[in-house]
Amino acid sequence: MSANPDNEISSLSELLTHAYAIEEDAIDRYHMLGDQMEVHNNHELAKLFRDLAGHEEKHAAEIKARAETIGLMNLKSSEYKWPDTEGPELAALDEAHYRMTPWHALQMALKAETRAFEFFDHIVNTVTDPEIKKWAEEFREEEAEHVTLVERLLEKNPEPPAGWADDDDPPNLQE
Amino acid sequence: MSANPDNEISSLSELLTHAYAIEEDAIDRYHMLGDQMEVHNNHELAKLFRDLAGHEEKHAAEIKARAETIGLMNLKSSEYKWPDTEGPELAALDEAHYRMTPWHALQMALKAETRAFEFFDHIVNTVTDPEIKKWAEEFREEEAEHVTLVERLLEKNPEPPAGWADDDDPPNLQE
Amino acid sequence: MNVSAPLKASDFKSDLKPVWCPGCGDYHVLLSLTKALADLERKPEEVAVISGIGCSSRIPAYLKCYGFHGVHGRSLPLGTGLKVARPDMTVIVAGGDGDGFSIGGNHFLHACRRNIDLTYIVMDNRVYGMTKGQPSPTTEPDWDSALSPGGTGLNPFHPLVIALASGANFVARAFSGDIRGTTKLISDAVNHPGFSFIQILSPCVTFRPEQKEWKSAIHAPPVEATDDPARAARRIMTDDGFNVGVLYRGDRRPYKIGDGVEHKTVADLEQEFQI
Amino acid sequence: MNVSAPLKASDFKSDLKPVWCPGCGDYHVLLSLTKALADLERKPEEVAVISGIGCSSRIPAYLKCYGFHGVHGRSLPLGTGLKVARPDMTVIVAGGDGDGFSIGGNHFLHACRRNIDLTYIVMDNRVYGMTKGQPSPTTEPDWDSALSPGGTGLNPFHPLVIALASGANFVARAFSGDIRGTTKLISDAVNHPGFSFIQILSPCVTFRPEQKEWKSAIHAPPVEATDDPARAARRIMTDDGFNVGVLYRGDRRPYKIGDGVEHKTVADLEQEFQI
Repeated sequence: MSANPDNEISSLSELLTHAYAIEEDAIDRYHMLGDQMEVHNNHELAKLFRDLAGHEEKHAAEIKARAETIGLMNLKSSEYKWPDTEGPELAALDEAHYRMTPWHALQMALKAETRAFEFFDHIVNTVTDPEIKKWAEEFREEEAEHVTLVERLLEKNPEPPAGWADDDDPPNLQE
Repeated sequence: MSANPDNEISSLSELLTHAYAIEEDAIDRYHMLGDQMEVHNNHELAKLFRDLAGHEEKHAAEIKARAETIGLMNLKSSEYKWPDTEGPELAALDEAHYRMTPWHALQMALKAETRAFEFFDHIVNTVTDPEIKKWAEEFREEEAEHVTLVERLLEKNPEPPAGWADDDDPPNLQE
Repeated sequence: MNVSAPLKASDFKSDLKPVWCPGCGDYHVLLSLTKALADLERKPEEVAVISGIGCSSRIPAYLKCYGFHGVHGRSLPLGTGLKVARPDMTVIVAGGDGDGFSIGGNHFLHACRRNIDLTYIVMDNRVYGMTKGQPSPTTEPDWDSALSPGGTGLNPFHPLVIALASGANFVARAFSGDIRGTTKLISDAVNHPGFSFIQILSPCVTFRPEQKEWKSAIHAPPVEATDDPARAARRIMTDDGFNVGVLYRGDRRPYKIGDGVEHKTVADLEQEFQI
Repeated sequence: MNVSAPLKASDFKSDLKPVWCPGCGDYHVLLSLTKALADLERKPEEVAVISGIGCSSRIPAYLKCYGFHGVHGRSLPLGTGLKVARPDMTVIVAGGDGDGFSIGGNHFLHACRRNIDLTYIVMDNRVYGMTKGQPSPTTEPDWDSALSPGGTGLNPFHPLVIALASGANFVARAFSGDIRGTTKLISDAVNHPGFSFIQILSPCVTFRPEQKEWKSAIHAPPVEATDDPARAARRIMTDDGFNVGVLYRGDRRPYKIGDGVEHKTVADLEQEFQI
């Protein structure tokens, strides 16, 4: 419920800590979604979420490497300076569906990557420290690449026709 | 909780209805106390309460006879014009004790008869209708006789020494 | 002479002699209940008094009307079932604080929530009298006794507020010794639609003789009963526990008996089994 | 590098894959709970999560800490017993509205009254999800479904007010989708002494898909949390059911573990048996 838009990122370490948290949260969520799809026998989607998680894992490792000398901070959830109620790159778990298609998963990813882009974009446009600004620009660029990547994937995975969720034996059947 | 001191008795029938209710309530209560004493093997007291009830029963019959032509009203509990929260001649049930002595029972009776006397006394002193006043005077006189009777009985049943309630195996022993 | 027509309070008393301790507040409640039934002009065969287990739960035996002395804490399900099956009857459920708030606590919550048209009377003496003085959910945390040395340290709760939060439609507090007031409250509760709850402070002279002092502590509520449950809840949570009268008179929708029950023909039923 | 020292949220997640429906609010609660445990700097061996039966009650299986998946409605007695036996542990009791308010209603009342230092989380989706959609005590009276045609006609009750009236010491409402807010509320509840109760609105996407709209209905409470239970009760009974945050933070005396327990020698005990 609380948003801290004016709460400026004030060190490189803090910036890296936020960048790393974005990746970690995304990894956790994509794996959570992967688990869900496996449990519900939607193996195509499970693989897609594992791939997305793998992508974020690589990204997280890069950030960790960069933080080698600067160090990451140990922040509590409430100490992060997210512009919104959530970490910006989180896939919206409540949009998941047991019969979802790659198009749905990619829409979730697109939204998450766009929010991550906007998070760094906001820092670029508001931060005063030139070094933080420079690094934020780099992260913004990476997120822009992710957005492009997801958009390309969406070209190959168009929106399914209506009725994609139809089920002859739906779980909500009351008998 | 509600008291209606200004709510004047306005007919002979109403006066008789109150007088009769006083006796009926007293009969019910004395029998209730008699039952209690029988259940708790206090037979001396049981007999005393039955005697007191018998006394009131005679009195009630007299009132009923008097009401032969005038008639009694059918009042709900809340329609009676008692000066206090209760009917005036009620023995205070909460003062009962399984080892109570005749002195205690007569104290209860004395209090009840005195309150009944005061009820009619109040009517005598406040009512405007001369006939109601005359009948109230008669009831007051009868109650005065009852008070005298109980006082005489009290002379023969003096206050017991302290320790009258002592019990080697009290009901409230927690073990 | 027209004394023959309506029944009197004593017509609702059975011939059984109560085994309550002399001085017990429950004798007063018995008197008030019989007076209320006379005032309500009910006939014995139109009334059922249902109870659980405990001293006060013996009350059906002492009444001349239908009665059921049920199992511990289960008086409200019995009363609910009876009222649903026989909506024409006046159903009064009665018992104590141990029976009603401890083992029966969940039935209390859900009976309030269902808001069936019955009256629930709890004779609250803040102790298990019948089993020799264990603390109940309304016992003070520092009540010291052989069975709770130094007191339980547990907070008593607010049954009247729990009733309000759960959906009861009429909430009142009474004092057993105030027979006239209690008689009126019982009549009002029976006449009010939906679930009516009266907490009657009824002293236990044997295990809590200090409760005789309640007589001088009680007083009328400083304000009229409200129809706003939130306001009633706030008042009750801040009062001294001794204001006696109607505290809430609501217009919550009572459970309509027969709701959801469709009277179907055999043909209707057959249709349901078509694939 | 100093990332190794404190545990992360993911360190509290077990390897078991949840069987909840994709989209279920309980996934959010699982995330919030693991984040809160990380924020609280607890170690898995210092925490126990106890549940009853139902979808949400599966949560201990998905956590890496001590856990107990108990019987229906009995999570609070289990949690109470554990906390009394092991006061050094952080005890969190979790479950759903069916488990906690229906069969478990009486334990709920009395756990609040005892005010033991533990945290009770109810994931409230106003339906029995696991058993395919029966109405629960918080279901709207007009919720129409195959199992409750036309709705039950029963009023839902106010769990938060029942908690207040029963003696809970910390009362909050959360929304599962607000992970940051829920994480903070869980941390605050665990840190607050005595019995803490959080009602988490957690949508059931399968039987109550309309609850997805809760996301846009929730808002912060208009005022700060109060320490006055009467005021808190009034506010909750008049709010719209969607203000999310701490609603009451009390200083009611928590049950002191060891109260009334005297440590006696054999000689002391022998003396008690002298006549």
